[in-house]
Amino acid sequence: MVDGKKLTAVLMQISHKMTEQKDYLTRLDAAIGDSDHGINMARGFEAVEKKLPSLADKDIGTILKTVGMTLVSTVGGASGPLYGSAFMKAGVAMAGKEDMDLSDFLEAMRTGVEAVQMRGRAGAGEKTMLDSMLPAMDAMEEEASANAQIHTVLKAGVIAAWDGVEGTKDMIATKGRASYLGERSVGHQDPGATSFAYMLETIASMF
Amino acid sequence: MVDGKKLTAVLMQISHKMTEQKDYLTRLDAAIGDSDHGINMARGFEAVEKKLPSLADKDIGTILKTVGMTLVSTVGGASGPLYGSAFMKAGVAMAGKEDMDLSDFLEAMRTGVEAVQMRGRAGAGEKTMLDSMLPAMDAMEEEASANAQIHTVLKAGVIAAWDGVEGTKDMIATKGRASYLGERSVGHQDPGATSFAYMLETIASMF
Amino acid sequence: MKKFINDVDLVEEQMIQGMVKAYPQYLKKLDCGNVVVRAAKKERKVALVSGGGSGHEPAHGGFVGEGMLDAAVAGAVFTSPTPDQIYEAVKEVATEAGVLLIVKNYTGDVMNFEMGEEMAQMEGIRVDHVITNDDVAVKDSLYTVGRRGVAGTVFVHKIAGALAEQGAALPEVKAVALKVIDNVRTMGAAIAPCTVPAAGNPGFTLGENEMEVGIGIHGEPGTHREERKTADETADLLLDQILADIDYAGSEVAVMINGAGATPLMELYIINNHVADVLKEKGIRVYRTYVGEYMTSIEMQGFSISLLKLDEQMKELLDAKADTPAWKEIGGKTHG
Amino acid sequence: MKKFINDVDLVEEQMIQGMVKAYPQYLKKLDCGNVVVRAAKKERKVALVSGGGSGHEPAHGGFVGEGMLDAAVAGAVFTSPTPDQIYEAVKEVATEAGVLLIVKNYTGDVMNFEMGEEMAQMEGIRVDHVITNDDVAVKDSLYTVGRRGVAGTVFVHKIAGALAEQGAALPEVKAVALKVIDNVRTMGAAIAPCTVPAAGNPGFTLGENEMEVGIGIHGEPGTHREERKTADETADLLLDQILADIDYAGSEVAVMINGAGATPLMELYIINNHVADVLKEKGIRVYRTYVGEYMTSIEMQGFSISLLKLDEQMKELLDAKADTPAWKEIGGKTHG
Ligand SMILES: Nc1ncnc2c1ncn2[C@@H]1O[C@H](COP(=O)(O)OP(=O)(O)O)[C@@H](O)[C@H]1O
Ligand SMILES: Nc1ncnc2c1ncn2[C@@H]1O[C@H](COP(=O)(O)OP(=O)(O)O)[C@@H](O)[C@H]1O
Ligand SMILES: [Mg+2]
Ligand SMILES: [Mg+2]
Ligand SMILES: [Mg+2]
Ligand SMILES: [Mg+2]
Repeated sequence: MVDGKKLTAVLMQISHKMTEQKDYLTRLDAAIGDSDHGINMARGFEAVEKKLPSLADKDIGTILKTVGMTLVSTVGGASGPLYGSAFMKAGVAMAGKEDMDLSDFLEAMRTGVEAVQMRGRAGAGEKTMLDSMLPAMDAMEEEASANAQIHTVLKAGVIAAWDGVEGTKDMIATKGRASYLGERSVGHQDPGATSFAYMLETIASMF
Repeated sequence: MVDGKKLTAVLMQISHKMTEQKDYLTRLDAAIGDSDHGINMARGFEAVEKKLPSLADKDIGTILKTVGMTLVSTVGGASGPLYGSAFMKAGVAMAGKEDMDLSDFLEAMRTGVEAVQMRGRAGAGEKTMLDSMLPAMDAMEEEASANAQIHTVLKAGVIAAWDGVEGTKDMIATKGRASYLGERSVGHQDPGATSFAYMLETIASMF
Repeated sequence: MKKFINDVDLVEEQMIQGMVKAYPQYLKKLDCGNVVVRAAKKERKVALVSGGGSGHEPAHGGFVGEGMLDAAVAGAVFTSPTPDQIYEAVKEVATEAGVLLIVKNYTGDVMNFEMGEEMAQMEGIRVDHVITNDDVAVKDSLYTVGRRGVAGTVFVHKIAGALAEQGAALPEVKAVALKVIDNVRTMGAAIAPCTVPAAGNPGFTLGENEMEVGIGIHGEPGTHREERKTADETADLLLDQILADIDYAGSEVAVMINGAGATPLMELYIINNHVADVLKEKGIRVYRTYVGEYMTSIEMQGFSISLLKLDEQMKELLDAKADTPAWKEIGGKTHG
Repeated sequence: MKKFINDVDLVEEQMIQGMVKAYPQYLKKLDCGNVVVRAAKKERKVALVSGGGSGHEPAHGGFVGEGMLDAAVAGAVFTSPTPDQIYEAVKEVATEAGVLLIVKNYTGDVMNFEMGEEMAQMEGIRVDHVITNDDVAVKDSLYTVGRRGVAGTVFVHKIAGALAEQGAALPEVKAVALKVIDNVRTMGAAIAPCTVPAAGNPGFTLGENEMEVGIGIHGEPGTHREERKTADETADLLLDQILADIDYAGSEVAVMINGAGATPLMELYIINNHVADVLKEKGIRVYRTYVGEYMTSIEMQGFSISLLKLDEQMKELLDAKADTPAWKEIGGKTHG
């Protein structure tokens, strides 16, 4: 289903999406954070983009691990270690694989989301990227267990991710920088949850 | 003509005028200086005002010297030593006098203006207070030599002073802080020339 | 956005370069990113490493030198540095006595320094860390990530740095760092925001009569907004919360009035005039006062007040010799 | 006008009080107005007295202490102090070795210091003065009052202060002050004005794409206005005029990048990055660089560059021990 070439193509599109949404994500972060989430993500994926040409013929595990390490070493802030760990751990789960099928993809994703939970010591409802990641995972796994096609699975994930993003508006942040605002964080959507929804949306658009 | 009581009454009115024109003089100074001429003059004459009650029964020389010393020790900047020296030297010229007639008044004034010239090492046409002082002096002395009444003499002085103020607009400053602006000082009226015109106008209004 | 810069993407790099070129007698830059270390490595002492996002100048590079830090790691503006940068810094300054990381409590900083520490430990380097959290604007509770580390962090650099310079062992240096952390509290307010160069717009906007209270040091809005007050009233507001947090009664303190970047010294002195009066009235003795820019937020117009409750050890270490670009103490003699 | 103040009429007094309360180990305030002297009078040396309007913090009070000034006299914001204040300062610090006044070249400052000097001389005190005039923005000519004294004045405080501390006689101290004045040149630019508190409005206004070039230190407009440029281009503009004024070729210099009050250190470092490169390219060796706030204009957003051409004596005195609130040198050893 997905080989190294396809995966690097998807990553390229994600990078473009991050650059495209850089200002928007930064504006979201200005409201409840420190005005840098879009800048951070764009910087990280720009670095990833530079590595992609040399990765297309590598196995899935290597590609994901390299992406993770690149994000860790270029993004900084909270999102760097979180997204970085997610890709790195997903890479470990896919070590040696030349090809990913749907269940591999879901396993990689789940491993990545768990890595975010571990690294950030956060759970659902804390107004973080997990609030789009977790519902998206659940929705995708549910569709997959009903034997849906990849396209349908991803579509369900995207819808759940954006619902999750919408849901962050009502939450009081208790993790990350937005938590310092307390009640003042209510009414604003979480930048990290938003960047994840864009990522998944980009993936879905390619299947 | 003018005894200590009258002189202190005149000085009280000058003080009120400086407070009234404080913001205007400061705005003039903002354009070509450092936004403080009105503040400086108001501060100085406020201090003078506090001393006036105890001065009304003193001789003219003592009153003028005290005003000068008070201005020197409270105004600072360029205008403090200049107006201060003017009053101090005028006081020396009037030493011991219980009463001033018109010629005394003109002598005191001329002495004061000369003190400004000496202290500031400036002459006519340099866009300073001298550009209202010097024409006013000349006009008053001319009227006086034609045996005009004090009221007429002062009126001529006031007209010449304001003409002089108007004239400073066309001048390039070559003395004081405005000189740093070079050609940029053209088009703006000199704050010190303006404060002097207000002073003389206040004096004239009381005769 | 009116700034004296050349290119928003070159801000951090040119800033660090400009700092190192200004102070070659103190500083050296590593090739791998914005890491600044002492011009001459000091062996046989615990090495202190700190850092965080850029935008806090003179922190943290300005505190690298004798009696304070051994290395400072700078991320992008207001963004924690990355683990590999932190690892490179640690590797460069590490001695057999070990390395202590001084980390401000932010999710990003904590995670990145944690990962950097793990990388160094994997190389067999002895590393430990402390996390500063002096900001009383943020309530410490089970449901938050705890208080932020702000300007009080600089007292940790100074005091732990002095003890490390004397040759104390890692556990002792860590212990004194933790003692400072336990005894320092800070709170800040701002009347005008700052602009992250790459973002181009200020993080928030304020009306003529508004101020943000409980600001952090990353240009983020504070815990709440209220009507602007006089200098004295604003200082009271902050002092009240600081003094309510730990018991300073009868103690001796160090005071830091820290400018956020665009607040003139004139205003900081006016604030200190009142802070000194209030402390005197409350019977809290001021041992030392530091007024100036220590931990800024680019060009934010604001300030913070820090109070450090002192004991004899901290007093001595505070006055010990320091020779860095941004904090110097003659040492050797005690004033007054 | 958004400032942390209490009352526009109390700004100067509360500022000086706050400064003295912050640094009682260095400073003492006289009762007669805003005069600050060393906490402990130093006998048997030439006493240095400087000052000017308030609004230049840390100048001048911040430079009072060992190795620099003995007294600083502060007038109202941007207004020269009065002769009697200057006289009181001189009287307080005078020793049999005499007193040197360091005066910046402004009509008001010169006249007031002149009168204060006359008053002190009438009391039999030995007093002399030097007038600083480092600003190359203003052309020195028969038809003007000459160049202004700006940030370079602080080098005079440091170098003459160090020589005076060593016990040199008045003519020697004056001679070295004049040597610094002869060899230092400065120029500045601003992208946002400042507001004199009692005036309530800024001295000028600037559009998003404008800057004032050739500014003084009293919030006044510069010699001209032009389109805003990058940090590097602005630095070039100023450097060009400085380098054209005296011949620095092949010499060793001290560089001061002085912030006007609201310019963050980040930007000052970025400016220094370029200044250092240009000087290197021109073969002018940088002996020391000082980046920070030395002579400000309240909250003006701007900076100035000063270049002091050094000889061996000035180098040694620049590095000599200084212990003041705003300039400290460890002394005793030379770096690098
Ligand atoms: N503990 C955490 N767990 C999961 N996600 C987190 C956590 N803390 C922060 N985040 C996410 O990180 C995003 C902010 O990332 P970014 O702005 O790049 O970093 P920083 O907050 O350090 O400036 C938040 O919007 C949130 O989604
Ligand atoms: N050398 C001089 N001779 C006469 N008047 C002068 C001289 N220099 C300045 N002035 C006057 O002083 C005025 C400015 O006074 P003020 O603003 O109070 O002092 P400063 O310039 O020190 O801020 C100018 O408008 C000018 O009229
Ligand atoms: Mg952020
Ligand atoms: Mg003026
Ligand atoms: Mg950040
Ligand atoms: Mg003035």
